[in-house]
Amino acid sequence: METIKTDVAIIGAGGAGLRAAIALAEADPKLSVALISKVYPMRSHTCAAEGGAAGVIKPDDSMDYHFNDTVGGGDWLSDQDAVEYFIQEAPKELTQLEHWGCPWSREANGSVAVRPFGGMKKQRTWFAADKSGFHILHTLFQTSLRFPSIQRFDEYYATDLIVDDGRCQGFTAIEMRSGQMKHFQAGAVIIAGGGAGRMFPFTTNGAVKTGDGMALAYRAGVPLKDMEFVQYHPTGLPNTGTLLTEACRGEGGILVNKNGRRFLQDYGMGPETPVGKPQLKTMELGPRDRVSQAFWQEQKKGNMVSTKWGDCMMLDLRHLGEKKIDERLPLVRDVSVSYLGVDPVTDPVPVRPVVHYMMGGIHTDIRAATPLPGLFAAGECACVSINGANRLGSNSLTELLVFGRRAGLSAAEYVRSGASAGNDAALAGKAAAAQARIRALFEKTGGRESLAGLRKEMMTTMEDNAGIYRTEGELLAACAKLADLRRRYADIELNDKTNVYNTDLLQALELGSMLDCAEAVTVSALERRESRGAHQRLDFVERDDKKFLRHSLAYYHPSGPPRIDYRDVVITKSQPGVRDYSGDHK
Amino acid sequence: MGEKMSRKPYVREVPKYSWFFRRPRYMRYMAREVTCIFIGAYTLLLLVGVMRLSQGQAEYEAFLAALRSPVSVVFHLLALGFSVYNTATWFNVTPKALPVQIGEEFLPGGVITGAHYLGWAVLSLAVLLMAGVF
Amino acid sequence: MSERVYQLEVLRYHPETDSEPHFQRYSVSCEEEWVVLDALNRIKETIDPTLSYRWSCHMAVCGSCGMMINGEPMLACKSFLRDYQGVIRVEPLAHFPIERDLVTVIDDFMDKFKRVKPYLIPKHEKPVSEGEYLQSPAQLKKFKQYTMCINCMLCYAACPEYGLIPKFLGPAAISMAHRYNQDSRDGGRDERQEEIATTEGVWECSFVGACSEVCPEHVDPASALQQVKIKSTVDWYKEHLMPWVKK
Amino acid sequence: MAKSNKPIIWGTFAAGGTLSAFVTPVLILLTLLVALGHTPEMLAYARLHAFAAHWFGKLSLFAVISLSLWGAAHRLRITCYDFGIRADTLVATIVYLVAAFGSVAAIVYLSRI
Ligand SMILES: Cc1cc2nc3c(=O)[nH]c(=O)nc-3n(C[C@H](O)[C@H](O)[C@H](O)COP(=O)(O)OP(=O)(O)OC[C@H]3O[C@@H](n4cnc5c(N)ncnc54)[C@H](O)[C@@H]3O)c2cc1C
Ligand code: SF4
Ligand code: F3S
Ligand code: FES
Repeated sequence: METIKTDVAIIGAGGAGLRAAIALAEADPKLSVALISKVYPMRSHTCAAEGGAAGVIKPDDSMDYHFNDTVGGGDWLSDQDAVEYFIQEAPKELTQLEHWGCPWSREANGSVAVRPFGGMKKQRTWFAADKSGFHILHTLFQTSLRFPSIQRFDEYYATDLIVDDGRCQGFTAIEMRSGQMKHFQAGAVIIAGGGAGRMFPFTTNGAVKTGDGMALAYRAGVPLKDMEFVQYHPTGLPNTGTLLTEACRGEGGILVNKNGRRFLQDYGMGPETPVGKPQLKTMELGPRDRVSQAFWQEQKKGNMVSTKWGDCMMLDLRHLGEKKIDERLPLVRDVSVSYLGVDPVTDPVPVRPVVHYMMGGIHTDIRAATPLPGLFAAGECACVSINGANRLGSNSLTELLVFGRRAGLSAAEYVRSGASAGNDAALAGKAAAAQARIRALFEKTGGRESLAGLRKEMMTTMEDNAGIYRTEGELLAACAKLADLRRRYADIELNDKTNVYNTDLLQALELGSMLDCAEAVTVSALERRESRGAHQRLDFVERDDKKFLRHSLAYYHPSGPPRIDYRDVVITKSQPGVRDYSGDHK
Repeated sequence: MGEKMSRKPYVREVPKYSWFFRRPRYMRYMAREVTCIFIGAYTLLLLVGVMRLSQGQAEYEAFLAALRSPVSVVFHLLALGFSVYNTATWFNVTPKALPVQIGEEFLPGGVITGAHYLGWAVLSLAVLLMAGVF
Repeated sequence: MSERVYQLEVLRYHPETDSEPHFQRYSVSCEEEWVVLDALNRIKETIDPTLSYRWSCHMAVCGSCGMMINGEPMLACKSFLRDYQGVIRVEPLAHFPIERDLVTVIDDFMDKFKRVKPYLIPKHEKPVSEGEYLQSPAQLKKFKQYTMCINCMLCYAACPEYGLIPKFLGPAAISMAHRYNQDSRDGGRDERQEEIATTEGVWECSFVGACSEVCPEHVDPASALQQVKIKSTVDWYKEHLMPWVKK
Repeated sequence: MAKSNKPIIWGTFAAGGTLSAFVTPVLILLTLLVALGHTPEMLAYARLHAFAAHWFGKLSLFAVISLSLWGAAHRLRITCYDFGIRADTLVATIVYLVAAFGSVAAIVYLSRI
C-alpha cells in the first residue's frame, strides 16, 4: 500500500474543507496539506445552497441581535461561547470571501446587499442571487488553486481513521479510479465530510451526503453530539425534494393551505402580515422547525392540498412579479418549471417539508477540536454547537467558513506544537488492518442481503419513525430495526468485484456510514424525552430544561446501540426563554 | 482492491475527415466556413476586373463580355447564396463578440443584430442606387 | 403518477475485461416526469448494480452528470424522459477518455482550468478589516454570467476544435479567465494573457459556437472567447505598432 | 508559453469578415447583372474608371479587395484544418501569400488608373 505523508490531511473539499485548506496554506505555506474528497471539490453539496450566508454588516443590525436570534432559534441548546465567536467572525469571513471574488449581489451604491431570512430579526443574509452556496464553493475552490502547498486527491474515499498512541495520525482511502487503497499519514486530520440527509428518502441533500465524515469519527471513538436534531426545510418540491430556498419567503412569498389561509398565524407565528410585505421573524419568516411542524399539524387536520405527490401546501410568489423573481430567484423559477412543471410567476407552487440539515455531528469544541487529539472537524458534519436544536437558515454557510478556518488554524497550531513523530510500523499495521476490512467486504461471497434493499429499509424506517414528530413507540421500533439492519449489513455481497471506479463498493461503504449515523439519531431521539426545536415528541410535548438543557453524546459500539451521555450547554448571557415569533405583537 | 494497476482509459478518436457529419450544427458551421471559398474566389474576380480596368477600355469590356457565360451565372448565383449566408451568420453572432452594456443592462442581442441587418439593407440599396440599377 | 417502460442503450466499458466499449440495452420502468438520471438510478438499483456514472445534486448545479444523450452533451439530471422518443442512447461525454462506463477522465480539464489562474488577483490590495470592495450592480452584471459555470464540461464535449486539437485550453477555462478579467476588482489580466492569448489558448477557437448552444447554465463561453480575441488583437496592435502607448 | 502572433491576421480577418458581410452580396449582385446582360451604368468603363481614378474610389476598392482576401484566406486556412488537411504551415503560407500578392497587385493596378 502506498503511504502518503503530509502535515495535515483534510477529508472533504466542500465549503468547510476548502476554507480549512486555505487557512492552513495562508498560516504557514511550509505545511503540506492533502485535501481528500470523494467527489471533485466543485461537486460538493455546498454548491446546492441557495439562499445565502448570515453576517452582521448593516448599520441597523448588531452582534447582539444575531446572537439572540441564533440562540433563541436553537431553542437555547446552542453553546453561547461558540455563538459569540461565530457572530464576531461572520462578517470578516464573508468580507474575506468578497475579497476573493465572490459575486455577492450588490446595492445601488456598490456595497453588498442583504436579504431577510427565517428567524432573523434584521436583514443580514448575504446572497449571490439564489446560488449563494454555489458561488461560495466555486470562489473557495478557485482561490485554493493559488496555493501550491495544497495538494488535492480528488475522488478518494476515506474509509478508516488511523488512531495510534491515543491520537489521530491519518486514515486510509480508496483511490476510486484505480481501486487502490492509500495510506495517508498525517500530523493532524480535519474532517469536513458534510451532512447525512441521505439516510432519509426525501431530502434536499445530494447523493454525496451520506454521513461518512461523522461515521469515520464515530467509529474511532469520538462521540456524535445532538444527533436527534434533524432539520426539515418547509419548502421542497414534492416530487424530487429539490429545495426552494427560504429566500422565496424572505422576498415576500407566502404559504397557504387548501382554503387559501395563511395558516402559520394559527401556530404562534401570527398575526397575519400584509401580503408582499414580509415582516422579519414572524409568519412566513418564522424558523424552519416551527413552519414544518405547522405543516404537519395542518396536514393532520386535512387542510392540505392533495396532489399526486402527496399532501402539499402552496408557496405563492405571484405577487412578486416576473422581474423580481427573475432577478432574485432565477433558480427557483427554473427548478419549479423544469422539475414540477409549475411556473411561480403564474401559479402557486405545491411544496412540502423535506429533510435538509443535520444540526448534530462530530463533537467539537470552540477550536473545532474533537476530544481525540489530532482530529478536528468543521462544517455540517461537526457540532460545535452553534445551531442547537434548530439551525437558522443562512447560518450554516457562514459556519463552514468560520469554523472551517478555525479548524485549519487549530490543526496548524497542533502540528507546529510538535507532537512526536508517529511510529511508522504501527501505523502501517493499522492501515493494513483497515485495508483488510474493506477487502473482506469486497471479496465476500455467499452474502444474502442486497445493498439497495437494506438502503430502502433504512430510509423507510427513518421517514416513518424519526420525522417531524416522534413518539416513544416509533423510536423504539426504529432503534430495533436499525440494530437489525446493522447486523444484516454484515451479510451483504457486492455485485461488482472489480477495481476501477467501483460505485457498488462505494455505495456499500456509504450505506455503512448512514446506518451508523441513523442509529445515533434514533437512539439519541429516544432518550431525549422532551420537545425542543426540531426534535418534537408527541408524548413529551414540553421543553424540559431541568433534564434536557444538555447536549446528547452518542458513543459508538461496534455490535450494539450507542451509549448516550450528556454534557452541559454553555450559557453565557442568554437564559432559556420563550421563543417568540409573533413579530413583537405579544 | 488489487495491488496491480488495472486502469486502462479508453480514448475515442475523433474521425479526422468526417467529424462534421456527426451533428447538424457541425454541418452548419462547415457551411459557414466554406463561404470563404466563394468570397475569396469572387474577390479574385474583382481583382481581375480592376486589372482589366487599368489596362484600358477594350480589355475591360472584354472582361465584362467574358462574364456573360452560363458558368459565370451559376458561379454568381452560388457565390451570392454563400455570401448572404455568411452575412447572416456574421451578424447573428456579432452581439456575442461586441456586447453593449448601457447602464446595468446589456442591449438585447436582437437589437444589435437587427441594427446590422438594417445597416446592411441601407448600404446595399445605396450601392444599387449609385450604380444606377433602378 | 404513471409509469412507463423506457428503453435505454448505455455505453459500457470495463477496462479490466473489455478491449473496447459496447452498448448494453436496458428496459426500465420509470415515471413520465423523470429525468434520464432517475432512469439510470433505477437501473443501478434494480437491474444492474455494476453500472457506473457520476452524479450528486439532481438539480443541475454540481456539474457531475454530463453525458452524451442521443449524441448531445447533456446533464442527465436535466434531460427529461418525456423529451425523447424510442431508444435513448447514453454515452460518456465525448472528447474525454473513458475510465469506465459513463465515467470519464477529466484530468485534462482540471489542469487547464488551473492554468488560466481562475481567481481574483486584486487590482488594489486591501485588508479585510477595511471592508468590502465596492462594486456597482452594473459592474457585477458585466461578468456575472461567466461566474455561472458549473464545470460540467458539456462545452468541451461539444467543441469540435477541442476534439481535433486536444491541446486547446477550451471554452470553460477561457471563459473563467475572462470572468476575472472583467471583474472590476481584478488586475490580473496580463498574467492570464500569458496563458490564454497563446496559440493553444483562445486562438484554436474557430467560433463554432457549439459550446454556447449546449451550455446548461447559459454561460455563453463563445462570447467570452470572441471578446478575448478582440482584446488580444487590440493588445497586439498596441504593443507592436504603437509601442509608445503604455498600458 | 509565448503569446500567439495570430492577432495580426485575425485583425484583418475580423475587419475583412465584417466588410465582406456588408458589401460582398451587393457586389455579387452587380456583376450578376452583368453576367445576365444588364450591365449597370456604374460599371460602364468611363464611369468606373472615373470612380477608380478618384482617391476615394481607389481606397474603397483596395480595402474591399485586400481585406476580403485576407479574411477569406484566414478562414480557408482553418477550413482546411477542419477538413483534415493538417499541413497547417504549408496551407497558411500558401493562402497568406495569395492574399499578400492580391493586395500588392491591387495597389499596382489601382495606381495605374
Ligand atoms: C439544497 C440546500 C440548500 C442549502 N441552503 C443553505 C443556505 O441558503 N444557507 C445556509 O447557510 N446553508 C444552506 N444549506 C446548508 C449548507 O449548504 C450545508 O450545510 C453545507 O454546504 C455543508 O458544507 P460542508 O462543507 O460541511 O459539506 P459538503 O459541501 O457537503 O462537502 C462534503 C465533502 O466531504 C467529502 N466527503 C464526504 N465523505 C467523504 C469520504 N468518505 N471520503 C472523502 N471525502 C468525503 C465530499 O466529497 C465533499 O467534498 C443548504 C443545504 C442544502 C442541501
Ligand atoms: S461553460 Fe457551460 S457547458 Fe462549459 S463547463 Fe461551464 S457550465 Fe458547463
Ligand atoms: S465550440 Fe469551440 S471553437 Fe470556439 S466558440 Fe466554442 S470554443
Ligand atoms: S447531478 Fe448535479 S448536475 Fe446533474
